[in-house]
Amino acid sequence: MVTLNDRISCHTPNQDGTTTQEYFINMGPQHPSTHGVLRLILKMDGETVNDIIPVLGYIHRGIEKKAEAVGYRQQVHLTDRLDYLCALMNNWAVSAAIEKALNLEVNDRIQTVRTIIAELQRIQSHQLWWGVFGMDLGAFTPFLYGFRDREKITEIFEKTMGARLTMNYFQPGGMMYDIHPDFVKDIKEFIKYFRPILKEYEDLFSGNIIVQERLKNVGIIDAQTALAYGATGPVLRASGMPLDLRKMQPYGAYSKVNFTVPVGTVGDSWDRYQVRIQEMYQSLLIIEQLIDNIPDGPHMTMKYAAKIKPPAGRYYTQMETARGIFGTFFVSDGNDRPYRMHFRTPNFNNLWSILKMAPGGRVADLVAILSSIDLVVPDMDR
Amino acid sequence: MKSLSFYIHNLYQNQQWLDFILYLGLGLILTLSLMSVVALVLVYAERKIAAHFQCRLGPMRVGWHGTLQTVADALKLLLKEDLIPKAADRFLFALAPFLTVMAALLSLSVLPFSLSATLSNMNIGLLFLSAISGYGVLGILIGGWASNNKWSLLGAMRAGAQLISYELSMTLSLLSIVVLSGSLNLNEIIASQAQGWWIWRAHLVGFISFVIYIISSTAETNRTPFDMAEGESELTAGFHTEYSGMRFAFFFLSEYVNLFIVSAIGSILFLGGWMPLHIGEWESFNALMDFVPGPIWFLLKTGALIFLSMWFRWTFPRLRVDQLMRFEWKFLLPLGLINLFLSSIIALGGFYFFP
Amino acid sequence: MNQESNMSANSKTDQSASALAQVPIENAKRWPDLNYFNKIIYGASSLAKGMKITFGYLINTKTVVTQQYPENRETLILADRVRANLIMKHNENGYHDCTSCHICEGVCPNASIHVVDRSEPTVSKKELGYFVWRLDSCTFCNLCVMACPFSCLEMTGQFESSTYDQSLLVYNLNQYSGATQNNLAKLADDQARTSAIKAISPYEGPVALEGYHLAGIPKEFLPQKSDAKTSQAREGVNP
Amino acid sequence: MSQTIESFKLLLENAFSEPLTYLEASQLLTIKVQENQLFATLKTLKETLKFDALIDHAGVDWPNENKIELIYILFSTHHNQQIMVSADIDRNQPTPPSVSSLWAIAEWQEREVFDLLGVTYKNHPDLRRLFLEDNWVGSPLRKDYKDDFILERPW
Repeated sequence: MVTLNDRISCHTPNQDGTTTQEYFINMGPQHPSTHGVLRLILKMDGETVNDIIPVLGYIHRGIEKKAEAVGYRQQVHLTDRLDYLCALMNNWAVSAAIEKALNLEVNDRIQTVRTIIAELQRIQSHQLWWGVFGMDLGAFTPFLYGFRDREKITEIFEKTMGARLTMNYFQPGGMMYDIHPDFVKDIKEFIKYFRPILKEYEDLFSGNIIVQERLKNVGIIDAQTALAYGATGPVLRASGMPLDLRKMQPYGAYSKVNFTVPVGTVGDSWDRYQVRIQEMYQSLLIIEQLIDNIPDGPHMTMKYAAKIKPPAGRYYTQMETARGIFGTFFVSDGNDRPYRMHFRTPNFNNLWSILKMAPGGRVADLVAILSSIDLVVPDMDR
Repeated sequence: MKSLSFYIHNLYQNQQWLDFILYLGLGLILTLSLMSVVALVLVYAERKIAAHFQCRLGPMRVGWHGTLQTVADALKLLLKEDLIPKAADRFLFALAPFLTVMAALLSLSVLPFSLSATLSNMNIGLLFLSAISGYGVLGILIGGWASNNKWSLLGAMRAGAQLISYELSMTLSLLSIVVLSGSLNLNEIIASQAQGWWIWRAHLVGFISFVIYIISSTAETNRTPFDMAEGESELTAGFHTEYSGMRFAFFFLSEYVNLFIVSAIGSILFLGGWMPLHIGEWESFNALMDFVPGPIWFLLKTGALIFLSMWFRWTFPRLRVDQLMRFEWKFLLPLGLINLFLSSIIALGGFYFFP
Repeated sequence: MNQESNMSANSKTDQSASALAQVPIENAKRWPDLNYFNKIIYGASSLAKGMKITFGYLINTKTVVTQQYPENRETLILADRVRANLIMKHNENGYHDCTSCHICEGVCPNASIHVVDRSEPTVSKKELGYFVWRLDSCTFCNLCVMACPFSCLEMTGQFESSTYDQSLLVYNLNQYSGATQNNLAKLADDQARTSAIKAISPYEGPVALEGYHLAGIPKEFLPQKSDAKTSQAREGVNP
Repeated sequence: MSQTIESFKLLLENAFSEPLTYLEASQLLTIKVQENQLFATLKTLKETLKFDALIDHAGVDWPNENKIELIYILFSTHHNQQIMVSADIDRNQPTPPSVSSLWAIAEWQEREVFDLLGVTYKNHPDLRRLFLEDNWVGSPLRKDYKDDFILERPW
């Protein structure tokens, strides 16, 4: 079997005629800007990155194996631990997959509330990303501004769901609780608070000449290459392809709302940055359109049963999370546990486009590119 | 009051060796304690100011509003295990922190806190300072190399390239003040600003010089947006990745002392050092200002520049290494050269305000 | 099969035009590329703008959002749905509604709940003995609370449960340790009933979990469990 | 809506010379192919029918039928259609062709399947373990996988 050592040794530069020597350097698994335990082996020439060998698996928890041992109801809480910044969207994706397998239609109230919460989570995820992005570029202050504003949404979530990060809120058939009585009021307050703050984000960071210089024309990738390398979500949209499942295969209440899909024109780090900033504006728009007319109805359409048994078959459902397409593929053999559960996670597929973006740039560019892809490592390793 | 260096000259001539040794020991103790006080105060100030920039409170637990936090940190660093990597060059690894601290120590010894409170009033004080600041790079380079870590080496190489480049424009901006004031002695430079500070007295030249100095001094002290050598998010910690305990504390200490020194030089050259704020012929105003003693003026001006540096650090992101070089060689250096030329014209023609 | 929902609402009959063309797009804003001198002017002004914002936060101390946790314990307001600790509801007499039906045990995704029955020789019916809850492996997913048919479990916001020893995080939630309720019902005298009830503290030392005490320790280092299920290949029927 | 599927099926059938086998027990439109037809089918799907994204690739182990089922989920941004391709391969010597020449992402999705299910792809540029260590023994997602570190549910 081929090992990592073989892979590296076949890259070792030969000494004939070269004046500078390429060397390998380990970026990660403990490195501040890989945001977790991603390991990149860089082949460098001075400060220039010539090649990247990603090494995964430092936080592989065998969630797919684990999923085979627990029932369908318990799958939801496992997805909290994939992309923990989009925990609710993952919850929704799995719940919707199970609902589809059971041929269960959920009511409008559930769909609307799910959509609002998913968009809030998208903003929340992008806020954190914005903060971390600032930190990766060397500015520590945006990091805390991002977290400060994220806290507002976290508090809204905490009131309704009782948890801050791993909510396990969307269940097959509906939601765990009904929304909190303050839910609508809090969200309206948040929207009022956050619009000026978004403007401030742009003044503080986007317009900054150093940010402009660091991001523009760095890590360019074209749409077809990005798609072939598996990129979805903002990474792909920044290259100019408006692939957004919320528009193309509307689910939830997305068919009822008007919004546009921000796309980039060049496909560099700047576009990936700006697409996410504009997505936050769009998410605010979506929430504003839905928040005033949440339909009435029960919050759970399914009678509680400890064991859910979907009919035997293969099921695949996908949704657009803050980072791209999250797909749930499972095979049921009619039992109360899935025969095979597979998660198509956006981060695992987004990662590989760095192989096209980063070579030729500096280490600092690689850091900016990694941050512009917005990776969550537990989602990659599963 | 005689200046201390005049005193030492006398001592030397009268063969009073005991007094000379006493003077040396006293000077060393004074500088060392000044250094630790400066570092303690600045680390606390930085943490508090950074916290409030970021909507936080900063240290609040140790002492009133966390005032003793840095003391506690220093104690912790003293007690920490001192690790030396197995593959490191042990001698150079141990030497590097001392080199950086020594550079800071030597620079402190020539700073005039007031006309009399100067440890060594050199004729070539400014030259000495710029020479010493160039020597400070050596510690970083040696430390990065001796760690035997590729990230450290990258950081050290960046530091070397950056500090040597920015030394140029820093010296150019210092030179324009030297040309204007006609002296290398720090006290004389301050005395030449009795009628007004160089930052505004020499038309725009002094101000441009000041801007160049602030930028290049931020680069000299390795602070954001020019913290290439440390590059937290890129190089983990750059040249001091492998350092721990007291050796790391020395790097940390010298960083803050260097911040104090460059701000002090800035305040001496551009803001009149210990000279009170005097405005032309306003006798009563000038007399009022003279009530405030010189060291207070000096520390106030230095503090303002330190705050400016902290403000930069907690607002801006970091430049990329090639952009940093381009900025120096394509913008700062030409500007500095033009500025030096203009300042010599002003000096020759004597076109100052209040000549 | 439910294929309709996966097909797009705006799917085309005309297959030649790309589906992407129908998505309403909005181009990402791009600051224009500037020449040397404009860049200097723009750069300086953009830096000043950023510095203005941070300075505003510095001087306005009302913007500080830090909460000083142990000091603000009295004024700390927690949302009422916060899930941080599992309790079993007991009434004023020290009884609970648990019938030891083991549904919570089955629904717990990571085996954090273990229900141990007890029975007295005089009564054939089983009752709840230990209700073992392992906080150290609990993910606070709330499934046990939702599953309980008698609503006798509850998640509370009591979040201060750190200890220096993992084994102290194994709780027995059953506070009732008197005679079995069936026997108790036979006692007519209130005095005798009260003396037969003895409430115990929620924590009664680590409960032995038959070797599966700490996760992650290979089996050969643990005392062997005689009736451990052996892992077998699952027989799936290919649909 | 179902009209769309029907017309799409028509489009599918026109692109292939042989008749297609559909897998009924599936939520998506699923084509069942033989191992030797796998690469050609996927190539036609990509090049003729413009399925430009390989959204997902996974494997399912069926020990009692002695086969491993490979699942390819394709997405066409052009038609806004999804299709699933399922291929059964031998469980003891799983050597399907690699499709990394068609979609670059397949290289790593196949490495994942290789890692967890032990499927050895032919013509793969860099077939190494992805998540597990290089010296790991066995394929964890196979149903008969055993190792000492799996904790059985004690009750």
